[in-house]
Amino acid sequence: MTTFYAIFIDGMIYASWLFLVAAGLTVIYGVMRILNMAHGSFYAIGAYCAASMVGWYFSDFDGNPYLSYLLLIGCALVAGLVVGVVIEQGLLRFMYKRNELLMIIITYALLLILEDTTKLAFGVDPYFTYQPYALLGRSDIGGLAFANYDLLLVAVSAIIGLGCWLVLNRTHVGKVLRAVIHDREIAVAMGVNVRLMFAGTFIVGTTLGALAGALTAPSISVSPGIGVEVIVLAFAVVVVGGLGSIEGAIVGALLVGMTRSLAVHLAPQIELFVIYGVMSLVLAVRPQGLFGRTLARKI
Amino acid sequence: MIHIDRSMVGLAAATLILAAAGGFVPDWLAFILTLALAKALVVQGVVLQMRAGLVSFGQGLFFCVGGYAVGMGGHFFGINDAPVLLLAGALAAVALAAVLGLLMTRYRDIFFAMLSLALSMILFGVLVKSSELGSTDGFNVHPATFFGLSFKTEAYKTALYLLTVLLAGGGALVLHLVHHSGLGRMWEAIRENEIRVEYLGLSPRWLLYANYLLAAAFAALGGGLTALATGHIDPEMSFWTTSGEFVFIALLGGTSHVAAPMVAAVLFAFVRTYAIEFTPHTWQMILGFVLLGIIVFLPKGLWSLVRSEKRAKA
Amino acid sequence: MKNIVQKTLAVMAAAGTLAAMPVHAAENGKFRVGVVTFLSGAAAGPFGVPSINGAKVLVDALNQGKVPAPYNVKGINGLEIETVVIDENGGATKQVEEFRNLAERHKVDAVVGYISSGDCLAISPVAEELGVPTVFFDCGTSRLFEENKTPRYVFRTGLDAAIDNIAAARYLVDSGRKVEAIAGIQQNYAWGQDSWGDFTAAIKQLKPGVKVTTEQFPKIFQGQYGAEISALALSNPDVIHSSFWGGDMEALVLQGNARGLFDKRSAILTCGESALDRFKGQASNGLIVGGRGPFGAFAPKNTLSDWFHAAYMAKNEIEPTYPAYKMVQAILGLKAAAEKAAAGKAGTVPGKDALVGAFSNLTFESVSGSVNMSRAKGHQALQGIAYGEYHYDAKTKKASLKNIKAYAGECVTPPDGTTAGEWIKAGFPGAKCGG
Amino acid sequence: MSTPILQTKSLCRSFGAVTAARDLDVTINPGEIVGVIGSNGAGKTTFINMVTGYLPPSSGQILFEGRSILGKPPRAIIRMGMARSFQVAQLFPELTVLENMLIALVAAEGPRPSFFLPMASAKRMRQAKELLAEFGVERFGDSVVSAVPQGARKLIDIAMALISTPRMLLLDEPTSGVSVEEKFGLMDTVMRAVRHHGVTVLFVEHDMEIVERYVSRVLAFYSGEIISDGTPAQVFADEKVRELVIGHGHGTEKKRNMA
Repeated sequence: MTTFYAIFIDGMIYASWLFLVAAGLTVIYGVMRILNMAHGSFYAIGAYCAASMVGWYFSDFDGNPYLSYLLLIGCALVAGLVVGVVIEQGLLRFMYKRNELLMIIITYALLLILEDTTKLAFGVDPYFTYQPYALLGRSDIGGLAFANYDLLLVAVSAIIGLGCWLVLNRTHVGKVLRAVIHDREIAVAMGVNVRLMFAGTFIVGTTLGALAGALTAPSISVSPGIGVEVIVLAFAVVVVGGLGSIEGAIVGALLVGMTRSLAVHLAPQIELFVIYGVMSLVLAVRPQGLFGRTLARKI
Repeated sequence: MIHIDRSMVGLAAATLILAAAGGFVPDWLAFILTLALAKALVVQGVVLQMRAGLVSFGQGLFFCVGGYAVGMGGHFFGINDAPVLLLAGALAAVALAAVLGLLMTRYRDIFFAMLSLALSMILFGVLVKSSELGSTDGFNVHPATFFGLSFKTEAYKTALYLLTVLLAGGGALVLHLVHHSGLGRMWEAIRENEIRVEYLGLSPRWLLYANYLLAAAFAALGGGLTALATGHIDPEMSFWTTSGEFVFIALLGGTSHVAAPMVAAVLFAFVRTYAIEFTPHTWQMILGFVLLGIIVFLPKGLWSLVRSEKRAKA
Repeated sequence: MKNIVQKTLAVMAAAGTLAAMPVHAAENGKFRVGVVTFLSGAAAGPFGVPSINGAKVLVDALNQGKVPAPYNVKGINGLEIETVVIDENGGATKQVEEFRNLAERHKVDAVVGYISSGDCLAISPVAEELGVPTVFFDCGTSRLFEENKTPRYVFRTGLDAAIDNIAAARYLVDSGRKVEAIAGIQQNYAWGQDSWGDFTAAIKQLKPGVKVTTEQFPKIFQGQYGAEISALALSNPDVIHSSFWGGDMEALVLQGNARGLFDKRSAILTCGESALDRFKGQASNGLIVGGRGPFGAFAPKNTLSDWFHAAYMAKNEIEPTYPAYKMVQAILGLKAAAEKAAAGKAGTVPGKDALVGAFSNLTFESVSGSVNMSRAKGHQALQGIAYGEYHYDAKTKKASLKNIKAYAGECVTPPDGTTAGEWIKAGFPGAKCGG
Repeated sequence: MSTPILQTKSLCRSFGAVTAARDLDVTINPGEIVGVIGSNGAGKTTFINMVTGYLPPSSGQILFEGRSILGKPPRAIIRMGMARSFQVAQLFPELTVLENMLIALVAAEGPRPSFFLPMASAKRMRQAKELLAEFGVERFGDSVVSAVPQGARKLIDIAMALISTPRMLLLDEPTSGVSVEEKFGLMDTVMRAVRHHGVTVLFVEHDMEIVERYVSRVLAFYSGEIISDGTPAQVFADEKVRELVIGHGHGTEKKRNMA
């Protein structure tokens, strides 16, 4: 029975983390049709900024420890904004006419560049900024202890998911965005400022990536290479759910998270294959992902 | 029926020059060229797919199959002849591709890229789990013979270099024919407009299936040669970053000529080696800028330099 | 057609010019050493960078003649040491390529390096083929000398990973802990799989009837261990063993500690030492950590280690961890061997054969005490290893090790001619464990 | 009486709530030149798409020369002797016009092209050039398709369809996107070629002038149904047609992209 609880809660926690990591990726793809390989680098930059600032706050300040959460989120927002603006304005906006596959390669080049840039900026020593993680203590659920920070992450993740959905489906901006998603040319004809929409979307996407990194930073040791590790995971989630769909990312994250949790508890030997297995299975049955749309070509 | 054109004569000449150079160049250079040309074979396959409009982020799958076939042939089956091992690798890859191709030919664009990535990562997972095959550490490949002849250290490297040059050159010649054949041009037609190809009475899936199998065979050959050259194989061959490198080189060269992947692979090897040497901490960044530069300034790859020159003259 | 021929020639010419450029005369009056370690990727922070920093501190001091005796001769045999640093990241194929560059283009006199076991296995035959004296400072695979049975140019001054796990099993049993049910969490690659195999085999020998409750193999660099921690906790073992290293290990300790995983049971981390100063209060007191030999916090106090500790702290303002000590040990071994081979002819580079001849079966002083190259036909260092308990003092904010127990090399190392696996299964025949 | 070349029986197709074809019974005999008229969304293109296997009908029968083609993919139907052109010319935009023709010639030779014999054989080059000349577009031979004017693209599209020597050709708005000055010239060229090859033709057209001038029979579509079938004079005189189809401002100027 406890195992059952554990599978569920562990699955939820992992799924919420996966969603955090994948949200920015799917938003950018949905609107801009860019499968952003550099997404992991935004995650890493967010994690590094947050870890270094929070580490500095705790070592050089004696302030209220709870303020560190604000710092954490603040860092992510600033980092995401700066990186997003620089990359969008400095590079991507000149590339929007290029084909979808070439955009993957462009962002692959970005990934290579950002990996080393992060290393130059933050060094290779790990940042171990545990305070925000340890501060919240733990709760006992069904005889098993869970870190409150992780449980809180589930809520944060749900809020972000809901937020994205509401913006897309219940606001004017969302309506315009959906028009852009549906048909870029018609949207332009209708007077939508697509360039502005793209810039905004990209910045929101990078900020979501940085936020995921910042929120993860307190529970890990932030070191080189963390960005590369999350890319493929995020890809898997997004592809399973359907590229560019927020609902898809939520469902994809839940599916991958729960399956992995099941594997860890019941068959740890197959854990390594779970993610790719789920991805291949879903694609084999439903090539466009669970929530993806197929567009029949008009002739 | 087969018309011998300037490219073919040029390729044959270049192959002979490279082969002859084997006697003069220092060992380390011969080794870099061996690895680069082996890689070029894999990239030929990636280019083959790109000409049909598909980008694979999982060509490492067949590269790895070729490498492991060579390693396992020596370790478990007592086969030690390089040509036999390479052939076995290519056959194994084609057999695997024949199965996977049934699935893969249903996909295009990003879905093809992602599914190919997933499949190669599954092989990676299987190999990591196989402790008999050394898990992530992999294992060393037995020195091979060449058509029954065995060579000592120096001569061995030269023999391998020659074999690689001949396979890379011969492979390029064959592909040159393929690219200009009815089938080869039909792949381009699919990239341009699949629906039209269907309405010309052909099956795009069948055409792409042939493409997938051929690309797999080339990747396996490259993998086998790489395994023989480095004397070691590990699951990294199937990791997605390895496949990413192949795509990188393919873009570097461009898809317009079969010589492009070879030039690009050699150039890539040098850029990387010197980047690692002069800036050991930021070599990836240099590769990143090179890639961006190519995309921005030479969208059709390095070979477009040659092409545009030719057009200007004409 | 002209284009292709021209292109081929141009590329080859360019390659030739580039190639000619960095090759200085090999006899420039310096002793050239290739140093290969992780400068990027996940292994850079915990291993690569401490080791390269250690190398820098030592090489600078050696070149200035500032290292205490017996290493007070300038450089190596009076020759200034020149290093060529290469990033180990990028896989074994690339490393073989770079090794050939080091040997044939840079014409190095020796190579020191390699953390990854896969890289060591791939490099070993190439080093033998090219005849380059090569010192592996860290990689721990048992297969190194099982596959290279007659080593000539390949040496390893670091310890076989089997030793870590045999000693870990001994420490657990010797400290009188409850060891009836054990669980493991290892990174899912060769290192983790081998470590767990050796550890379970050893503990079953020492404590027959021990039960394995769960074995978790998460993907390397996963970073999130929520489900694994639940599974470990639910299986309720007496002991948790992990060979995690680097960021993964730190994340596991942090996440496990936050959930009380280590509260009621013993836990042993074979690579725990490298994060000693980062854990702070996040690792529970009593956590057993190892340092892969008598390195880092386990290093004995002697002139050399005191000097190194101070010099490293002065330059890097952080405690040197075990990878730094291991790198230094490898370079010191190389220096000792080269100087012995030169046989008093100061200012010359000894022949490669003389160098490796002098290196085999050499006993040299190191930051970890005396090192005896007495295994694998004189090519593998025989050294002891120690484990201890982590303790953190919240007042001084300092971490320290308690209940350190050291095991002599003869106690935990399989004799030549038998593999670690066979030796463990046979019940450690011939082990000399003293007291 | 000879077997009709194309016959559909109670052909139906709907997209969600929209009905694009309702109980279509069409019979076309060899040698006929049939025009299909109807406002946008009347189901004309859907009809062509179903008949050539691109869209499966919801129900009904399609017979080509008496044989059912239901469930067959377009490539199989093409090989049976039917061909089509497209509203927006479906060519290979980054290849030259000549290469486009050569590819079609290779395809016409069989479903498994050679992997080593060059596509541009002397024989095919000659055939391709002849065809381009027949359609009056030989001057574009070496241009890349994307650089060729609309009218020429439509001609090339039709020329490619004819390479497979079909017995029936379906033309989807051959003059859409073509300037007023060009359209009659284009249609003259097409019709000359069609008669030369002895092909039965069904073509969808918005332009009543064109229909009147070239066809022997007209089908008028409205909302998925055929409301009139007869000679041009009969159909154009039909009250319903005048009201629902022709009176509807059937202009090409109000072009919308309807599938």
